Amino acid sequence: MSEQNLFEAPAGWLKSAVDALLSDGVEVVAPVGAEDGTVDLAPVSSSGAITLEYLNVNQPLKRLFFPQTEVLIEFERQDDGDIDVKSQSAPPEEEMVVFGCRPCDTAALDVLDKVFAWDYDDLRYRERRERATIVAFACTGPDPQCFCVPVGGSPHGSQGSDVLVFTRDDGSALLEVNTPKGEKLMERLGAVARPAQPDSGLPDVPDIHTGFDPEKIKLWLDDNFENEFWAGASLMCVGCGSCTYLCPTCHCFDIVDEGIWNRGERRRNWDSCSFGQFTAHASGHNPRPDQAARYRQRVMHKFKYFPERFGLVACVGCGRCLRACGVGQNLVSVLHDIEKT
Amino acid sequence: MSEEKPKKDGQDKWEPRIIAFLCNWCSYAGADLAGMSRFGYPAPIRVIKVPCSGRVDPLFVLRSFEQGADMVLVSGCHPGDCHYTSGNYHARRKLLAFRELLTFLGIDPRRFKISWVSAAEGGKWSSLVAEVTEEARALGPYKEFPRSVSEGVSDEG
Amino acid sequence: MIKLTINGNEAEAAEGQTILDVARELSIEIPTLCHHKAIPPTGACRICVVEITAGARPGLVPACAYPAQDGLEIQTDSERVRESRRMTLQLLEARCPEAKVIQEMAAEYGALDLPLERKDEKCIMCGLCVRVCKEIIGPAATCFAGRGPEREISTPYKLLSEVCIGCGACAFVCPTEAIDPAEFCSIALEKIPNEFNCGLDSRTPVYIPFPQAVPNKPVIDRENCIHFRTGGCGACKTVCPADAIDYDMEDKVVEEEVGAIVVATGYQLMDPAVYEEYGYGKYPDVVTSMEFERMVSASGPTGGGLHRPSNGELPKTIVFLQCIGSRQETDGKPYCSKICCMYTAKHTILYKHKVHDGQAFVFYMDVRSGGKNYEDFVRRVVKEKVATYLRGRVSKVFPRGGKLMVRGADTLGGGQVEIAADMVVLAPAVVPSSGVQELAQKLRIGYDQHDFLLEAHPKLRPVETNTAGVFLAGACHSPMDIPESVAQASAAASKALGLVTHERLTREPTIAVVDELTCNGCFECENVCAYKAIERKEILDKDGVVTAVLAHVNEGLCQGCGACGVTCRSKSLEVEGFRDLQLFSAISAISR
Amino acid sequence: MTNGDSVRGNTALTPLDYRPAKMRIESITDETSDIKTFRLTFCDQDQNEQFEFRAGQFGLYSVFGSGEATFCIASSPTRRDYIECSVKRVGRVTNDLHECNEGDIIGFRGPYGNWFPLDEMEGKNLLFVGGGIGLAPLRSLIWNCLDLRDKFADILILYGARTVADLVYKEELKTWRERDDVKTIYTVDPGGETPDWDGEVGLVPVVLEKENPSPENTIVIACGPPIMIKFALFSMRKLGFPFESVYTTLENRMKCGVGKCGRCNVGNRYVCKDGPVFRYSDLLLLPQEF
Amino acid sequence: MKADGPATDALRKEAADLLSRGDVGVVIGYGRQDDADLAAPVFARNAEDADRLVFDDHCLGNLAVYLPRSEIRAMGRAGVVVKGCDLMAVNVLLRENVIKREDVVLIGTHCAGVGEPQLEKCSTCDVHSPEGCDVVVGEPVDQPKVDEEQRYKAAAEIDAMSVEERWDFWRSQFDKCIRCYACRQVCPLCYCKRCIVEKNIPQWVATSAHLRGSIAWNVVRAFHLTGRCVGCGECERVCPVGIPLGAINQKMSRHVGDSYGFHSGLSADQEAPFTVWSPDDSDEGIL
Repeated sequence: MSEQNLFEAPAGWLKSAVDALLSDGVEVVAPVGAEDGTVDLAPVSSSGAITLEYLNVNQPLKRLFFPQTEVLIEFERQDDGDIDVKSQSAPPEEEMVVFGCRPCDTAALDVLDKVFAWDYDDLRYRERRERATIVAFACTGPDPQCFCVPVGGSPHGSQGSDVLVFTRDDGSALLEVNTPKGEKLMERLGAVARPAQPDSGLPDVPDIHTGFDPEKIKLWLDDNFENEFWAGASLMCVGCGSCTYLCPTCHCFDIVDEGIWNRGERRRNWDSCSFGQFTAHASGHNPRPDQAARYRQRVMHKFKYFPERFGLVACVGCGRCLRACGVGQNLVSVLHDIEKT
Repeated sequence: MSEEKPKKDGQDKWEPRIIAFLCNWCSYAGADLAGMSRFGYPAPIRVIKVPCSGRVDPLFVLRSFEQGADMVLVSGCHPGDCHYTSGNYHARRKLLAFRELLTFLGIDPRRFKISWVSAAEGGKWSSLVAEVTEEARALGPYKEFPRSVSEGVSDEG
Repeated sequence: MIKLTINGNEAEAAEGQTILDVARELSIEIPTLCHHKAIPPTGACRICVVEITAGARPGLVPACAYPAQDGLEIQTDSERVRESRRMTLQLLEARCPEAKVIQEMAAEYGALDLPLERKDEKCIMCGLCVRVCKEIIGPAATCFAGRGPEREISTPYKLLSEVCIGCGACAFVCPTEAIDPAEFCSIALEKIPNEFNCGLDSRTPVYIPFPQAVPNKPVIDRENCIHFRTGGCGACKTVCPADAIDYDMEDKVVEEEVGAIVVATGYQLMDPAVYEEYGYGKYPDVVTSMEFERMVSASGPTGGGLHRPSNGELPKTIVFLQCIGSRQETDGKPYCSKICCMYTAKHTILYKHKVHDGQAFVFYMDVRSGGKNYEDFVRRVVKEKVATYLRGRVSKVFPRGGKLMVRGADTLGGGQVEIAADMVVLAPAVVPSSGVQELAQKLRIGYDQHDFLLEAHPKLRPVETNTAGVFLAGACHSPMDIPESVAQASAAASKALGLVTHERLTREPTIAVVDELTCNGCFECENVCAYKAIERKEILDKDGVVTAVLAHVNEGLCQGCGACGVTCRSKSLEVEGFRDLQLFSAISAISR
Repeated sequence: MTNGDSVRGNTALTPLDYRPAKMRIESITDETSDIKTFRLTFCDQDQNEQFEFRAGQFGLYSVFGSGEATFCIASSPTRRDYIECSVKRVGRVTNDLHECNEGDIIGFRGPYGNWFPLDEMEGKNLLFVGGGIGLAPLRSLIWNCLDLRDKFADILILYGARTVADLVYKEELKTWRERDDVKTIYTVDPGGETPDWDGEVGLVPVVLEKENPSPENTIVIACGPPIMIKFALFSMRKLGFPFESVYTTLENRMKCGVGKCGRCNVGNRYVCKDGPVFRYSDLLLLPQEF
Repeated sequence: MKADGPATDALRKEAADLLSRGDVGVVIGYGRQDDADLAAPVFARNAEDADRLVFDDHCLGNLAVYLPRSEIRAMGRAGVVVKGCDLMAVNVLLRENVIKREDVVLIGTHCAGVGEPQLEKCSTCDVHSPEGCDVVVGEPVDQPKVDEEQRYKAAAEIDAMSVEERWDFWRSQFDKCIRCYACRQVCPLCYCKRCIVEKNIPQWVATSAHLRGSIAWNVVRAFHLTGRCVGCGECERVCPVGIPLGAINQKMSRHVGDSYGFHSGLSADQEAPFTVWSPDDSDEGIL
């Protein structure tokens, strides 16, 4: 990390940066608005498509590296009975720069990095991560559902991002470089951003009101695998996968084969521990037979098992699970309830 | 499968793939009769026999498209003639509603045919197949529909 | 126990039995006229006299009234007895030459040369009618009136009887058919048309439906029965020696669990009155083939006598019209009724037997005589000029001068023909019995557009239906003649036996099965199933508490159409042989 | 090498692209009405030579077009020319595997997971307790031990199934019984015997208690249906076996086999990584979610 | 409608009575959580819990979805708060033998419409006052005449497009689908023990979230609800990616309405349109 890690960029810098990168043949992914008002990260072919009006992108950052569905291998049965098996080709060679994700989502990459590279190194995930430089935008207006701070993050958290951008009201921005990848990007964007004065202060961190203590929660979880609490807390949960699919750290997946008579592909698809069939054996036995067990697994995994195994809480407080839940299931209330017990 | 690929016998004309579900008692017998009576009909039709048109699940239609069908035909006994007394009446309600749904979703209803062909209607079968095959040829390959194995295209969603 | 001898045969009799009773037990016939078992004997007619030769004072005694006594020796047919009867009969013959029974008896006893002047009555004044009415039925509507030669049976003051209930018991017991309550009963007594004889004659309210009925037992027609109408009468009960009449019996719905059902509902004839041109229903001498059949039947309403219904004369010219409603695409039945050609040929022969010098004509479209020896039969009719066959249709039948003019085309002979007929016989189309549609729906078997029941397969399963265990026999399936019906019935019977004589049923393997792990128990399959093969199965826990009610397929009923599986959203019902996986694979394979 | 790499590489960061090695079905043995044993060899000769695994490890076998399924390797690591797996027909992949013929090509990823503690077992008495198709992982270990017979003290194999027809590896059961250096007890559940059955009749735990083996210097390896394991452990406690010397295997559903898909987790353990072999005393510390 | 209005008071009293009498083991109702827009379900087990119940225009969800759940059944007889629209779903559950009438106590609420702004479905609601409940709380509201065109507006807009336009429209919608099955899970009528997508022998519906899989899923979902959907609109409301599922349901409801005169949910003893037939059904479009 070089001394100089702060850069100053004038209003309109994003447009210039994106155009510059695009003209270099770099794939640019940035927030794009849809008709229904949602904003999501998507590859852009010009800076014009980019929007900056959002609290957070609707779908989590993880899908750029761990797509919802991807081909792992392709196979074709030959006339002689042999089977031709091919790995699905690696992601494109060219770089990718991701603009506009929030610090909570980048923090979630730490969780994913751990899982996809412990013991066995998931090639596809790693290749996608390697080609991407992540330019996160610091959060200015968290909403009541946001709770990154109690889980160790911050609206200004730099965890997981190569460059963190603090946008000022006038459109100019302060860019904080956190990694060598970020440095490389800034070199490339020399024309867009210049080194900032050492006294350029960072903006104030906005308040996050929600508070709880993951340590205390873990202590309770340690002792309460069996507790009536779970049945009560999970009653309203209808067992859909929207919280897990929108969660930036959830990473469960399924592997399925699809195809026609002689050809097919093996795919990796997101899966969810909320689904009733997730752990069901072919015999009919299901280690997690009810929604209570499944909801418990979700909380336990994020706040107990994952910290025990990998040393960090598998929740970044993005609040998507609260916002997306169709029946009003609220993880933070549940955690509050746990803390109060 | 690429529809444009030349056929193995060297014939380079594209032919539609039409999957037909025929009830055992009427339409299949009708097709049989067409054969026995030496009525010719175009080759692209591929027949799957089912006990009754009432056995045809809309899933079959969907799956056929996924597997590469350019047209799907379901054929059963004429109303009132069902071997199982009412299977074709059930089929009629379900399949017409299903077609309504497909149409609403922009899946070209011309690619999903329903017909009644009795065991005695070898001639009707023959002319029906000729007619729908001609239509399928005119419609061309159903490229829009996402097939089970895409031709080299990754379809990450 | 009383011991006696009749005509040298030793016999035993119970206390209270008469000589007549004992003789009848020994099958020794003693003629009687005024005796009826329901009414205490009076010995009025003196026909039943027998001779006591020993054991009591010898002499002639009425067998119907004389009690059996120990040691009696009796001759029932001695010269003395016969002489006595002959004399009695001469007297009766003189009085009642009209009574058939007297005529017959008198002939048997040589009592026909009369020294006396004949009267022309029927009544022998035995008084059975009076006694039955008074002693058994009760109203005493009739009585003896007058004295001496003026004596007669009559209602009081010869008025219409207010007390007569019209039961007809008097007529029933009358040995000479001399009394008819319709003549004096104040209640209008309508004749009940005899259905079996196409209404050509009448029957009593208690009757045996038709000769050779199975079981050959009488039934009571409640609607017409006097007992059920008035509460009175009860004559049949009184007279029935087996005490078989029970007015309190109710119709019962009998439920039987059966392994097989054979449908043999037969056929009926289409009503030819819809074709006005033939004048059926308008001109009495236009009859249907069925009516003709009854007329010429020895057991029929006319005892085999063929008469014109209009005037009772012998029909000297008769015209048979074929295909009345059959093979008529537009206003009838498109099919051939199959049996008419043959029975009409038969009818012409029967006609010739009855009317030797008669002339028969047959209007036909084609003669269809497929069947063993059938063609020979028709040939014979034509060759031997039993009937004149005219190929063509009849356009009109109309009366002229006491005859029926039959105007039709003779397409072979050319031109129009007009025949002055005494009688016209129509061969209406064979149609299924009415109500067969309901029955078919109840049995869940198919029927065609003419309501003939559908076989499971026209070639391979001709007597089976789509519903397992239901078989067809006879004309309910299609018009067919007797040999064919018998063949089909035999086939149906053996199919049914094949089904019920095995401990296990054999069925097509392609039936639906339920996956109980995933069945939701919504029972939409139940509604869809045309065969009611979906049953509700209760799933019990170990304490016997019902935890779920799931679909279950009755393997004997399921025909494997698969409609249930399509209706099942959780795909918990699949038809073996056409399982989802099989069709899924078929779609993949066929898409190569 | 296959994705699982060798046992030695198990702790290294091994690249993973989920591509299975192709294996040819050499032979198929019908074990019961719904269990078949497949003998497989790598299509690539190099892989055949390099492939190593240890008893207890598993692999992901795939029928192309149908998917992957997890089974233990049922053959012994000491038999190096092939691997075997025994498969019960329960779901989509196993169904399609049962439809395969000799000569067909299937996929294999592995070996994955941990293994039975052969080092710890050296010099000890071994008690194998198996039920039903649970004999498959034991079979790998049993042959492994028998091939290295000198290293172990007494060996007792207690194996049971519901009925005689449900016993797997019938030929091998015979071979083991005929050996002098192994004691075998075979049993079927009451009612499951045939007229010519000469083994025991009774549930495995009952037969175990009747046999009353000494816990002294003994390692127990128990594999079978959960209900059998539960009662067998209960019996072992009665007989005085410490849970530290009892090993069993877990068979949670898994998709990746390499600690990522999140399906086999029991508490903070991954059955695919920390298992499938578990010391029973350790298992008791985990949430009872398997 | 205010949370502390008369409906809430009556509801609490009714629920407390039912619970304290032991008539029910649970009352499923709505409760407020902080100041969230959505009133989340409350499962009141005793009279004290009943005070957490509210009824106001935040009560969007259809609580009938909980009735088939084994956890709820295990609590015994269940009281459930139903708006008119929710009651229609209960009727279908009764018809399909999922629940028994004697196992539920239906606490109806007069409802003039919910949501801020009011949900689209409320403008075409025929059942502001539910009929056939065990008790109905709240102030009766006028039942305005429903504009029939309005009823099927969403579907009609799409119907007006050409086939190609519709295809483009739906393709872009289904492309968004993440296969979270929130639409299924929140649907009171999607109670299958095993959903068709979870059946893998054979796998009719690809589980992958690619266009093909998502078309199959959405087609099958819509078809399985044809003739059953009561138009509660929950599927569309909870869809995290905003697919207009209601329009599809509307279209199919209109189809069975127009073709067979069938309107789902009006009573518990209707015959589902796909389980019956008439020889007079239309043959239109059949060759």
